[in-house]
Amino acid sequence: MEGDLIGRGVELMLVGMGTVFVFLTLLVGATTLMSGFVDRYLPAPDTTATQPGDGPTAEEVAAIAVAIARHRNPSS
Amino acid sequence: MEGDLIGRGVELMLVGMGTVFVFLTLLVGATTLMSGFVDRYLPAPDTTATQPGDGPTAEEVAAIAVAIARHRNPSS
Amino acid sequence: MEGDLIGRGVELMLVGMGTVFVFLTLLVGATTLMSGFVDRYLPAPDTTATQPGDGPTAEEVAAIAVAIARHRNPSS
Amino acid sequence: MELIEQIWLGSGLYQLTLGRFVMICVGLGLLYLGIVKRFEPLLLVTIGFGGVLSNIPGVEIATGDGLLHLTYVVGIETGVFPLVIFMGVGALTDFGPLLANPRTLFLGAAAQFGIFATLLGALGLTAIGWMDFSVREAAAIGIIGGADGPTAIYVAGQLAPNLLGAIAVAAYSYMALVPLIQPPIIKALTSEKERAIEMVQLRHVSQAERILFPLVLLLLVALLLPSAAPLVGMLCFGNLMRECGVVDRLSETTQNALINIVTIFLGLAVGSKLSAEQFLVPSTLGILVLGMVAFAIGTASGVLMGKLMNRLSKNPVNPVIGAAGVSAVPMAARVANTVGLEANPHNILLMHAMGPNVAGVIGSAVAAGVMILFAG
Amino acid sequence: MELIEQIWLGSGLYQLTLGRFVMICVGLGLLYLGIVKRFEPLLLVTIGFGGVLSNIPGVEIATGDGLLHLTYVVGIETGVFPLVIFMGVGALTDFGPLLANPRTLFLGAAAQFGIFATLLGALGLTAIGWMDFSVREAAAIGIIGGADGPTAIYVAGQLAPNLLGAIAVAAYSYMALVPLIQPPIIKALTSEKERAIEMVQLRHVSQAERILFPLVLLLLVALLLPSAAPLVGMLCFGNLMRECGVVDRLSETTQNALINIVTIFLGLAVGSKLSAEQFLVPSTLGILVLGMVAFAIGTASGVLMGKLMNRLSKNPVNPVIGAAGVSAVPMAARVANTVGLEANPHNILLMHAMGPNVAGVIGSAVAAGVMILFAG
Amino acid sequence: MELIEQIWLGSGLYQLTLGRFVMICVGLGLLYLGIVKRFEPLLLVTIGFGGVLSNIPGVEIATGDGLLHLTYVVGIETGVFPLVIFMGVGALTDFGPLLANPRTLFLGAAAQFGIFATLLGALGLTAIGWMDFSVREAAAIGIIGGADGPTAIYVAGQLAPNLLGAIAVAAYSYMALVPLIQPPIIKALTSEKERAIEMVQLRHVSQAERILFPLVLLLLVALLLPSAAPLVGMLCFGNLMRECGVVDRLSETTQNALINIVTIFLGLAVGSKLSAEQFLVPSTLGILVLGMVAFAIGTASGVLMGKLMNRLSKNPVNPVIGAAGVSAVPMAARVANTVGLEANPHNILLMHAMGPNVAGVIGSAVAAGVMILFAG
Ligand code: NA
Ligand code: NA
Ligand code: NA
Repeated sequence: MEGDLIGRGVELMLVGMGTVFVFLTLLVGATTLMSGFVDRYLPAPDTTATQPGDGPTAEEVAAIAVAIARHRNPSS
Repeated sequence: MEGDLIGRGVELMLVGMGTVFVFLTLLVGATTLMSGFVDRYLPAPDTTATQPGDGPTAEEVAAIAVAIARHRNPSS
Repeated sequence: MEGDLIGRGVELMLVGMGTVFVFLTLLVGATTLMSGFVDRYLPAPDTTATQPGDGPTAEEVAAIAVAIARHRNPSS
Repeated sequence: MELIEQIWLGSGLYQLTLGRFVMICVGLGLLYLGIVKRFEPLLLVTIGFGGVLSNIPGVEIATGDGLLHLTYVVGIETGVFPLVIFMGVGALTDFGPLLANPRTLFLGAAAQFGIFATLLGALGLTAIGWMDFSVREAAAIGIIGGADGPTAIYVAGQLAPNLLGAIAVAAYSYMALVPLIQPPIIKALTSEKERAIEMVQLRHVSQAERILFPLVLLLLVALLLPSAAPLVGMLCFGNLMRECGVVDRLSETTQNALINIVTIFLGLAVGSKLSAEQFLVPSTLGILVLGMVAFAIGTASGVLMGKLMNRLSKNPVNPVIGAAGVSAVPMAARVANTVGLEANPHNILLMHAMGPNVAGVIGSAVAAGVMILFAG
Repeated sequence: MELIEQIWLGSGLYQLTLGRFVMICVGLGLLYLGIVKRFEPLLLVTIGFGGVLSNIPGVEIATGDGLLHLTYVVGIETGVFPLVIFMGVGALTDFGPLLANPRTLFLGAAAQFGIFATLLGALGLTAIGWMDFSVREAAAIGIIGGADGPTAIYVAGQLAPNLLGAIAVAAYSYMALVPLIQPPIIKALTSEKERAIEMVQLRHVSQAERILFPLVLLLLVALLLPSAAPLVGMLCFGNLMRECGVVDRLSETTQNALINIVTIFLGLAVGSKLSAEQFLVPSTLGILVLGMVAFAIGTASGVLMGKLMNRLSKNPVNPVIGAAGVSAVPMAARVANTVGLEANPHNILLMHAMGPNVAGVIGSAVAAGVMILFAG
Repeated sequence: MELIEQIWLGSGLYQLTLGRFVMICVGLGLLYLGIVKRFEPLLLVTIGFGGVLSNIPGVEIATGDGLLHLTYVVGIETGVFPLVIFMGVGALTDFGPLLANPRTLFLGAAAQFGIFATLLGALGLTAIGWMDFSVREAAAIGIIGGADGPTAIYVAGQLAPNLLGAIAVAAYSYMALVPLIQPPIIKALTSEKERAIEMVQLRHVSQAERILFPLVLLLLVALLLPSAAPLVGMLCFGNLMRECGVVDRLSETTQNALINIVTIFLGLAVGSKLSAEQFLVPSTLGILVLGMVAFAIGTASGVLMGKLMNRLSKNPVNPVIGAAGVSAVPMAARVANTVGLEANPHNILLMHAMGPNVAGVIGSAVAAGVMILFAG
């Protein structure tokens, strides 16, 4: 009974630690692949996602803000 | 049966769209009446509600803040 | 019956008000004792708790922030 | 057509009752007081709007699966909302003036007499047959005299949920009316000379005292009156976060996003108790009258205790600050300051009045504990 | 070893089905649209991620005691999340342009024709046997044409929870696609000369009007169409907090922390309805097609009403602003502005288009009330 | 009088037991550690105060309808609070250093050995009869070695709610003690020369990598270990909101108001498990000892893996950064930096140590998934 418990513990330790290592090893691989993919196909320095796409540009936002401000307070 | 479903749909469309129009027409009327009422009886340029009533004035708030600050740190 | 209700009310009033007074009197005493204790044993002007203990100093935080900023944007 | 009849039968015009119409007007009246008169707007605007919503006929809002009823069940029946608000009050409260002069706690104690006198009054009205309040209900009504919204809502939610709407409305309305109610009472009970008394500057309070005070208060409540521990405990927790200096991000969120979110839903949930069926009953009138009496008695007993302390103390005590003992933070302290300035233009009583003012918060939480212990 | 077999049997690789794989790709596709294409990112990122999580095999996330299922039960089945979002929308909405020109409400009314035409279309597809929608489901699908996310989610949660995922995805996707869908329709129905029409500057709107408008709107709903009162009521409450000027701290929290927190959990909860079993069914395709039709019809009827108003009115009305009546705030108003600028570089229609734009929000909430009354 | 007897019978003085007294002192001790010693104050202050509240005799706070018990049921039994905190951790975490050098994930993996060794230790203590832990309980205790508060609370809530208080207290206490526990272990296992090793500057990481990483991680978990998906999924969701750049308002609220609110109630709810009945049992002592052992073994195995990597890698690896693999973000990375500086004043290891540090968060979430799969 006690031996069983220890045995179960050892088994859990080995399989558990093994799973953690296998998982993180695969994650190292996947991350490296992903970085390589990005480096090759999405090389632009951060512009892919930080350039405004369909959203309004800063100028548009400013123009809208001014228009709204004028509307709310036409004397200004 | 199919005719019934279409009939029900047509009926819902007509009554529903009618309700939306009647409601928003009444809202146009109510809003116009309200604006006329405000224009006649509450004409002050925004002062009715933005003037401090029973609340503390800015000076009072400042005085209180100074008093509290002095109390917490009498050396200043 | 009515007399009972009034009697119960008077009793509640006396005991309730008494409890409030006893409690707040004890709180006056406890607070005074606590202030005396602080005055005697923890006299440092606010430094006991406002001085950084095990946490990072402002310089450490600044250094860390700079290191992170450099890492994220090495051209700067 | 059948559908048009359905619209008509479902419309508010068809289903409106006089009671609901009256209560919608009451709700609009509370909005008027909050927005135009600026009486306790954070609560009167949210309660008032909730009251209007709750009386719209033909739709579940304050009943069944309606949002306001769900909010009431989740937030008020459980006591969660008033307790979280009390935590926020703790995070917003500076106990420094009280710590500099702990004897102002006596003023906070005396002002609670309004609570117990009103309890007696409510039972008296029942005894003479004008009203029909149980002891639990009378206790919940009395708490209006504590001039502390979350405490009143918490106690009413525990002892008399059916009266919660009227009690909350009365509590917040009278808290808002403090600048009108208190000055005549103060002036009737004091002489010009007393009101002109200047008090000695408060001593500096160290951070260690500020940190230890909520713990001392909590331990005293734990030992003597555990039934007050939920309320007082949350107050102390909020205050400890504020003063301990190591969890500023929690304290900041408690003072802003958290208390604001809970205030919105607390107000709407209280508004859900302004339905015609629950509010338009004779007891509401009794509650409004008794609440006013509670405020007046609380103010008077605070002032009288101030006069007594002025006689017994070696340092002068301006009795005007006793009126701040009803709590209604910080309105009552500001009123005391104004009344003091009228009598003596050099007399800045504000910080002196903040002591009894926050003592009143503790006092009414203790009184709430007494009520829950005896009547609960 | 037994444990290794347990890992393998518990793994996603072993349990993955084609349907779940497809839905994970759909979720990633929504993330792509939200992040790279910037289509309604606040909702598509949260819904898309929720969709990915919900289709992970072998773990309770969108079912049982999983976080996303709990969130769905607490927030969407009860209607709490869309109603709170609507309160936030009210706190973020400036009704000024509508108040300056209330007749733009007619444009907001006309654009709701898309809703009812789609309802008819859904029933028609059922009648010819291509789909199998009940009246309740058809009503919920029609609301996609309202171009208003929280309204669509609220109605779908009430009338057709099984279709909620597809309806929400369609509503937000088409709202995001407004810049692609609307211009060709507008141009097909108007001449260059009409699109170039300049409108007279909007008058100034006082604060009293701004404060009274949500109350007028609420009372009208209460009298005529109480079934729309939960949605419209929360919109009005948010807007009243915004405009009344005395509860700025509540309004500020509503516009920021509160609406952001609820948006995160609303998105995840909607994502929990993107499970393969519920989403990969023939009706989803029907919903996506019908939703697109609803948008197109709504846009067209708004524009046609604009043309009519231009003929009947003494002040010129640029029919392009009618397209903004579908709501999709503020995207549709911005599209109208862009189309107007193309025809006439001096033509700033933005504020004129904001009137029908916010009118469309009210219009679709009213249409939602009609649907709930008739089909609920 | 009867009422005075009622006060006395209801008082804490009358009802206090030795156990409750001891636990109130423990709660005050945690407050002392948090406030004066500044050990993990966000959690120790809230847990400590909750512990004091929970042991007040004669009132329902941590039981029945009390606020802390309700909070526990709603937030911890469901797993909602730790998962939301993990989302906030994701929104606060910069995976850049890990992406710049993914092999540091091996260090994060090695440090999890503390978890499994402790599991074995707990079962060993049971085998020799000193303790009586089931496999589920042993698994929950082992997670303390993950040095990650929300992960430990999540796992304990799932596998061993009766031990939750002791496990949470141990986890946060030892995380706070990292600056005392780790340096001697690091120095015992490394030579001065090894600790002086300088590492090559980390490369720049693009935004596309930062956006794709949480998705890659989530998909890998989905395919291989779905039982870790709730924890890892929320971490990835928070991180995606942070990095995607299109939902900054959601990310900002997650990093502030949301995580702060949940931290307050998480702390109070954990505190509700510090009642004398549940905490003052022999197993608590075992948990405290085993947790300390878990930390030490985790630190040692991280350092040893660092030494191995230094031998096998062409770029030099300072083994000191292996100690950061236990997580305890960012304390453990800061400790590694300090130890490195002692050996070589030009050696800034901080960013290099952040890689294993955040890898440790992923590693212990994966280990948690393993535990839930096998023991759950
Ligand atoms: Na009071
Ligand atoms: Na609309
Ligand atoms: Na870890």
